[in-house]
Amino acid sequence: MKIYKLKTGYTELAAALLKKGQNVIAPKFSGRTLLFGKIEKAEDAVEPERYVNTVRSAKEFIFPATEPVVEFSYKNKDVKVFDSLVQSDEKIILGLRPCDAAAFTIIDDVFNYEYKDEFYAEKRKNTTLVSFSCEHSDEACFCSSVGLRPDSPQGSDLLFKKDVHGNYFAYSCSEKGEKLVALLKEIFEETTEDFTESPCYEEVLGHMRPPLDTVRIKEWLDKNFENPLWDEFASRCLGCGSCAFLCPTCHCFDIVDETKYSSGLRRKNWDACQFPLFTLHASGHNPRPLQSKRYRQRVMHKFKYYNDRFNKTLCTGCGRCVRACPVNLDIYQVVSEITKENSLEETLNEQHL
Amino acid sequence: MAYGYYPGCSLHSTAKEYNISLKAVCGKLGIELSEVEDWNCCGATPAHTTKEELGVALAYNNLLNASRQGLEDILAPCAACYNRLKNASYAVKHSPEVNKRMNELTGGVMERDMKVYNILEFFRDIYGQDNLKAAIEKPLEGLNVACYYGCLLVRPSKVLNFDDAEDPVSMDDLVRLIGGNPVRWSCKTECCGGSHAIPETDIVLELGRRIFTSAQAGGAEMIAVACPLCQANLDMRQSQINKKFNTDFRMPVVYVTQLIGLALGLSKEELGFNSHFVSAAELLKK
Amino acid sequence: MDENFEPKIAAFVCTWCTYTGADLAGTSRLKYEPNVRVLRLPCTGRIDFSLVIKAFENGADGVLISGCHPNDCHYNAGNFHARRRFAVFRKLLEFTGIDPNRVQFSWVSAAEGAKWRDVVNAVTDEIRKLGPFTEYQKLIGDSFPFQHEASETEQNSEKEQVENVK
Amino acid sequence: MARIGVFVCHCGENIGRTVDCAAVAKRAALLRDVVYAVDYKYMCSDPGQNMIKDAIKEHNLSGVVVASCSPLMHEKTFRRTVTEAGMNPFLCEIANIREHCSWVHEDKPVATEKALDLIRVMVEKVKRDIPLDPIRIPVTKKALVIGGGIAGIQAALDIAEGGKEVILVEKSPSIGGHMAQLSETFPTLDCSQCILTPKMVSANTHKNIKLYTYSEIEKVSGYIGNFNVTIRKKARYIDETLCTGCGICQEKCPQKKIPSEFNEGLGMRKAIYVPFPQAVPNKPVIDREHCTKFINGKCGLCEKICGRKAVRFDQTDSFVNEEVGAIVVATGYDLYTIDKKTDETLKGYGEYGYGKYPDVVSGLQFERLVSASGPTYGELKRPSDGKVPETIVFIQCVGSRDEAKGVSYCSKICCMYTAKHTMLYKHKVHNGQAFVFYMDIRAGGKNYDEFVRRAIEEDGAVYLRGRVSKISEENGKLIVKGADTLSGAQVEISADMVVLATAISAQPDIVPLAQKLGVGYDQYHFLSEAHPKLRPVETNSAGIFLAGACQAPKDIPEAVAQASAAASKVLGLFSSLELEREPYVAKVNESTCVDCEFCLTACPYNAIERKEIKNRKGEVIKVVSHVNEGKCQGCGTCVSICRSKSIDLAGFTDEQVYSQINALFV
Amino acid sequence: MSNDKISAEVKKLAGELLESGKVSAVVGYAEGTLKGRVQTFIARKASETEKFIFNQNCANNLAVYLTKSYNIISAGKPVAVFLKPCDIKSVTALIQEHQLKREDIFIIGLSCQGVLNDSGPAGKCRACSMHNPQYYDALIGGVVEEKEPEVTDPFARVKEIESMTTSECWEFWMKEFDKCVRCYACRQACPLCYCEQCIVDKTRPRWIESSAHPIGNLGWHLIRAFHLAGRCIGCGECERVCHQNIPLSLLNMKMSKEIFDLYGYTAGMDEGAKPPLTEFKMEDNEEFIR
Repeated sequence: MKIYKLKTGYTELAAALLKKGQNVIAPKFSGRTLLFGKIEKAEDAVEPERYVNTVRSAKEFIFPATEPVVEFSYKNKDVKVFDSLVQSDEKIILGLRPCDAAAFTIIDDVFNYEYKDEFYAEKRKNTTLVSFSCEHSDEACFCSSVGLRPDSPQGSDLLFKKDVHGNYFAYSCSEKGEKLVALLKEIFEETTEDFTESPCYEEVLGHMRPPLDTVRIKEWLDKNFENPLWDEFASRCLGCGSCAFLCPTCHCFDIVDETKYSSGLRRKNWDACQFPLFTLHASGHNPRPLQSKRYRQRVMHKFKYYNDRFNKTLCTGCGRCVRACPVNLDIYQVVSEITKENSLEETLNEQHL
Repeated sequence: MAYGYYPGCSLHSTAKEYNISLKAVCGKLGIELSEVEDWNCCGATPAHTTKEELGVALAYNNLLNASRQGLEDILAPCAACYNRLKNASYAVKHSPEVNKRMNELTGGVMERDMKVYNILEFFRDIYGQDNLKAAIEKPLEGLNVACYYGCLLVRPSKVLNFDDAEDPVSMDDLVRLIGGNPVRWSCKTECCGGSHAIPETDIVLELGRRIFTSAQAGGAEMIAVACPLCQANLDMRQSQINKKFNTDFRMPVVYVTQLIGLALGLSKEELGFNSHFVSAAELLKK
Repeated sequence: MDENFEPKIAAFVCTWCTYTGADLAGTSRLKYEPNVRVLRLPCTGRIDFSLVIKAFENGADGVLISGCHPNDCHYNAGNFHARRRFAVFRKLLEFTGIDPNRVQFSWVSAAEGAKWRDVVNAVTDEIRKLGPFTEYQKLIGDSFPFQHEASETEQNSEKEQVENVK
Repeated sequence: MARIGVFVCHCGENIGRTVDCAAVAKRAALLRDVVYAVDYKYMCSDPGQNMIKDAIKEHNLSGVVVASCSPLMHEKTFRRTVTEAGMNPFLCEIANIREHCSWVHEDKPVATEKALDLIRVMVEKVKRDIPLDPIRIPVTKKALVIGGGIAGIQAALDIAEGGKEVILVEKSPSIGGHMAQLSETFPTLDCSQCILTPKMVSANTHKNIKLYTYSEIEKVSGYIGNFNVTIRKKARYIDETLCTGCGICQEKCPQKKIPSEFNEGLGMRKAIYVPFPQAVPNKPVIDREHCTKFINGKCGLCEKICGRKAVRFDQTDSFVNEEVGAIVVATGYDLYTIDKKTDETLKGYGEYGYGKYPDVVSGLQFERLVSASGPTYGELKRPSDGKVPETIVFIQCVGSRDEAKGVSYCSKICCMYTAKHTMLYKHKVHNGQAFVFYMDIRAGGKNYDEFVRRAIEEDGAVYLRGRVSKISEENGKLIVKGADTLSGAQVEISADMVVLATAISAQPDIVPLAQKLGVGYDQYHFLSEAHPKLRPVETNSAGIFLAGACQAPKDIPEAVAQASAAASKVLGLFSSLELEREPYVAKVNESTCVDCEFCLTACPYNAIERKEIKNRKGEVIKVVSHVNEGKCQGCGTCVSICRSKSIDLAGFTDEQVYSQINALFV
Repeated sequence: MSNDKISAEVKKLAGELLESGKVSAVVGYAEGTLKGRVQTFIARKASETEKFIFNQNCANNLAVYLTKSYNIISAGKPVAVFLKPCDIKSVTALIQEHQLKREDIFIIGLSCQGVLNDSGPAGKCRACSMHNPQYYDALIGGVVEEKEPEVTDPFARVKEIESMTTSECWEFWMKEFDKCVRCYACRQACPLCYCEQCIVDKTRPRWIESSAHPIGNLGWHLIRAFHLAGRCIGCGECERVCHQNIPLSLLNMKMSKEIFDLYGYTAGMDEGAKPPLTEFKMEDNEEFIR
């Protein structure tokens, strides 16, 4: 891992990239909403010190909300199918938070499991992730509970940190990162200074919610597919897709065909396990007929199933679901309860023994 | 609130007993009349037979004056005045071109739609029959009256539209209300000869004869009118008719306001009964 | 604007009045603009506002809804319901930036063949003046980015085939 | 997979001239799911229909599109054709390339393109057609006839004779209607009551007829074959079962100054009365408004005197419900109100002095004056002084054909009855002279013109073509001033009596009834027939028929003819066990319906009901909307109102419309 | 009355209701995990009622939990629910649309001084002139004085959009709709979006594309707005829950304004009224009809 000092500020970095003709995606305001978007002018890119995180994660640039996968047409009794619609331009995502960068490393597993999702893979390959360590957190952040930190390098091609004077230092974590530094060599200089243990990030860490015990959580989940607690948690869930659609690691999708008279597209669309439609069978039967079962699925998937299969927790603690939930159904709070419950059970078990 | 009052020339001259009796009645009933300031001739028949536009403009100017004065409605006791004012109001309301032309001619724009009433309409719809009935002190005790409307009061029906043009009943109702007995007769809306009174006396005499004949056949003791011209033609020419046709009509022709006044307990003097050619005095002794 | 622009207009009409009125226009050999494609429904009451959205999504430049005059409805009241529905829906379209003149409404009775002709001509004219509904068509293009679009339309190739057959 | 056949008709030159039918067929063959397409000169001809039938079999077609004239023209024809080839009729659709294309466009390429578009859209529809079966609904074989005039009586008798039960409802105390008031009838001069009374009696005694007099329709619900009618029986204050019709009560009643409705105000009646001697039923009613007992509690003489104790002062209106399968409306007419001017739009004829001069009477009053059962027992005496009139002026078109003061239509019967009046007059007063002012003489009908000629030539009526401007009274005479436009002279006739042939107008209270029945009416409130030429007896509400002058002015033969026609329609309807209807009805998807009941509110036919879905234990687990197929007429308003798209309309389903829109512009 | 005092009152009342067995559950608010945010909370035991609070952060319209899919209402016993004056309009509308029976719920009416959102008083509250519940079974917080709303024209925002040109309107909305990811939080939070199967989830035919592309998004927002026309009572939940900050209330308000102007109808005021788009008057406006 090489370390480079950035000789300029953030805006100049964005400007330099644009000048080199790069396709730059960075947080910018769309009305009142901070979202990742294509940057036309460097000034539009909001400096990382001005935000905790974007409303939506960056996953949509690699796994879009809707994406054509197959095109078909009908002409004079002749049906044609075009099934390689992979479209991917090289792009740089700037201003990412470590939690969002890390998310890609988590879902890489599932998109490459058994079948390699070419739509995902191609974009992932063509995208350079440039993250900035967090200078602030808010009440919803809990990355430290899932093994991350405000300055975790997982997933980043280039990770920026700041020294006490406000200078940016880039940690190149991959070839793509190196390539980017090389492209902008006039504003980077290699250095040996290391900010891995920067006290500033320790302070951010200190303000975060206390870490969770993911092992205990999983232990409880292993045993409690059926538990009245699920009803208690989920009775107030409205069943919207806010949590899933904002989550950087939620990766479920639906396949729909959209047809015009003589042509059509098969599309891959985001889907959310909180929707009743998610599991509705053509027969009319729904194996997850109640919101409690759907909510259980969400927690199970994040803290157990994904762990069972890939040995990872499907959560980066970015806090988006906590912030967006209309009824403040806080996943951190839910798994904390689980941990308490688990301890209680253990205590009881011990007493029985 | 004061009602606008447009007396017109007749009520200041030949028909002054109409004016006197109306004012006396209004005074008794507490109806406040506010004479339209600077009123001019309504144009009567000569104006519009000369030029339609002139006929409308003369009347329109009066409406305009009244509206400037802040009045909302005008009582026009003379049938000809009523007819002309109502006609002007109708014309400007129904034709934007006429309206525009009138604004040009008179140099004024009317701010609101002026309502024009005749005496019958006034007591029926504005003052109200119930109110009038309540104020009656000396009902007419079955006086047989032929209610004579003449032509200008009810025609053209499209414009005036306050009573049936062919068989009007508003005066009959009024007379019945004040205790009189309106007789059934056929000449309610026949022509009295109108403005032929001077140039074509013969016609007027013949028309008058018919009216008197019918009234007499109907059992009338007097004729009630609401038009100065009708009153003049029938009252003034009655002796000539008698002479020419060798008849012996002695039928007082009185204004309906005079009858109302009597019913309200006003004296004959207060109501101008002294200025008729055919005196009603004998009849009213009863 | 393209001088030769010919608008595509979808017409949703009721069977009993407007469709019959349009039949009468035909029987009377009245001539009118060919831009309108009529879809027959039992009653204007059946015409859901979604049909209008769908017509736009399929490239219509304008929509015409037509049914029986008030009190003439074969079903007593369907047209009254439609009248309310579209009075409000037009306001929504306008609010979201869709020219409400792209959605026209008329009463054409079974006896009004000439009125049908006039309505079709007037509506065609008005939509023609408004020009192609490029805003909506851009949305269609953005949403359906056909890469392998059979570039020439079906009709063209049909023509070719017909030529070949000949 | 759909297998659609497209059949393009040239309609001779009608389509072929502007649409290249052959090219259209060739291109249609290339449309998705079209397996066969062909063009032919006349698809509706036998060979054309056979082509369709053969193709269905040969190509195993699953649906047929005929591109031809309007579906309103030949949809039935082609649906029958496909049925003959074993296909469900509702799998055949028509693309209208004649009325909507070839006849209205001139440019051949443009018309050809449009024709293909229309076909493509219908192919998309037919692919999604599902086989439907006509709906069968049971029929209650009992009819309701509203109105007991000659039309209603005739309809009731015909239906009853056909072996079906009839309920006859009449609002006045007796049946008979206006015909009972007439003295003689044109053109034969039969005595009106002589020919009517036997029919009235049969209507009362027929085993299949149930008579409700002094009754009105309160409420109507249901639909063809299955109407439910509530009838209000107004209180007669007489127990009809006890009353024998002896008439002693009427004789003794001290209230005797009440103008008789039957005599058009020319005679008086009592407060307890039978409207006329031949009334059916011959049972009196008490006129509550004029009865002393009701006014101040005194009297009660009738109650005391009635031997059967049939008088019931405490009686109230009662209601009966009747299930019927068809309804005949025969509510008749009223006379234009010349004197009352209740209606702002009718200006009246003040110059004729009707209501002022007692000797100016209406035609119907004249009928009473010359009727043997009238107030003068048939002796013609004028109302004012009982003098026999030596001169009568008849004025026609009083109100009719006069938009300024009356109505624009011709009342149709006045020319004839005025001629009749002049004859009746001449026959009664031999030295009398009748004058008739007329606009035109309209005497179309069997023996009608001959009848008018007779009035003029044999009975010496003087016909003056012109209008009357004024009637005045002078010395007990009526001075009629008018114009004789043929001679160009002003005429003045000194008459003893004037008879006004007033216009016929609709019943004043017909509108609420029409609304209860769901029957349309015109600007003059005459009820609307389904089609002026081809369905003159039907209304647009299935199962409801019209008879007599409620539809338009009619004379007796016409009214009777229409009544019999309505009766035969009813009997036709009753001849089948079940009714068949096009199956275009709405259907609810009970799994997604959430019972917001918007469709219930919006349905113009009250065809949507709440339905409870129960589990096996009988507990209600869900409430949904349910369409009553018998009531649903298939307008589809509910489909548009339903947010969750839980209702669909057979024949015009969401999927069909959706795919049709998709195929509109390609 | 202070927040603490009101919270104490609701705790007490909720406790009593559950204790006495008068209700089977109480739906209310509890302390949230984020500043300015509260949780919705359903208590079924008296012991849980300690959690209940009420303060200016209690923006959620709890009437949504009364719809059938939540299955909270079971036969026999009513469910108690905290409702602010505007939330009660939703209840009125739900009763009007046969989704709820009045006797199945026990309304804990809360007089309300307005709720807060991220940037201060919520927009709807600034134009609110109904601070006391229309009806209730128990009233918490006493009757407060009705005061003139700060914003006198509730449709001011709507009028701003109306004053823009057609193409400006189009641009404005396309930019807003572009952000939509079709999470349907707007639908799920709306008490009146109670359909078991939303039209957007229907596939045969698919009237609205479910994809988050411009056509799908425009279709969804038009249909959502129109399906609520004459029904939306203006609780503003759709806009509040939209994390993309799409001004959804504007569309609903526009519909309310038109329905009022055209038919004089205001939603949520009368449970016996016929919904305006299910009925008609002979004299309805038809200026737009040829």
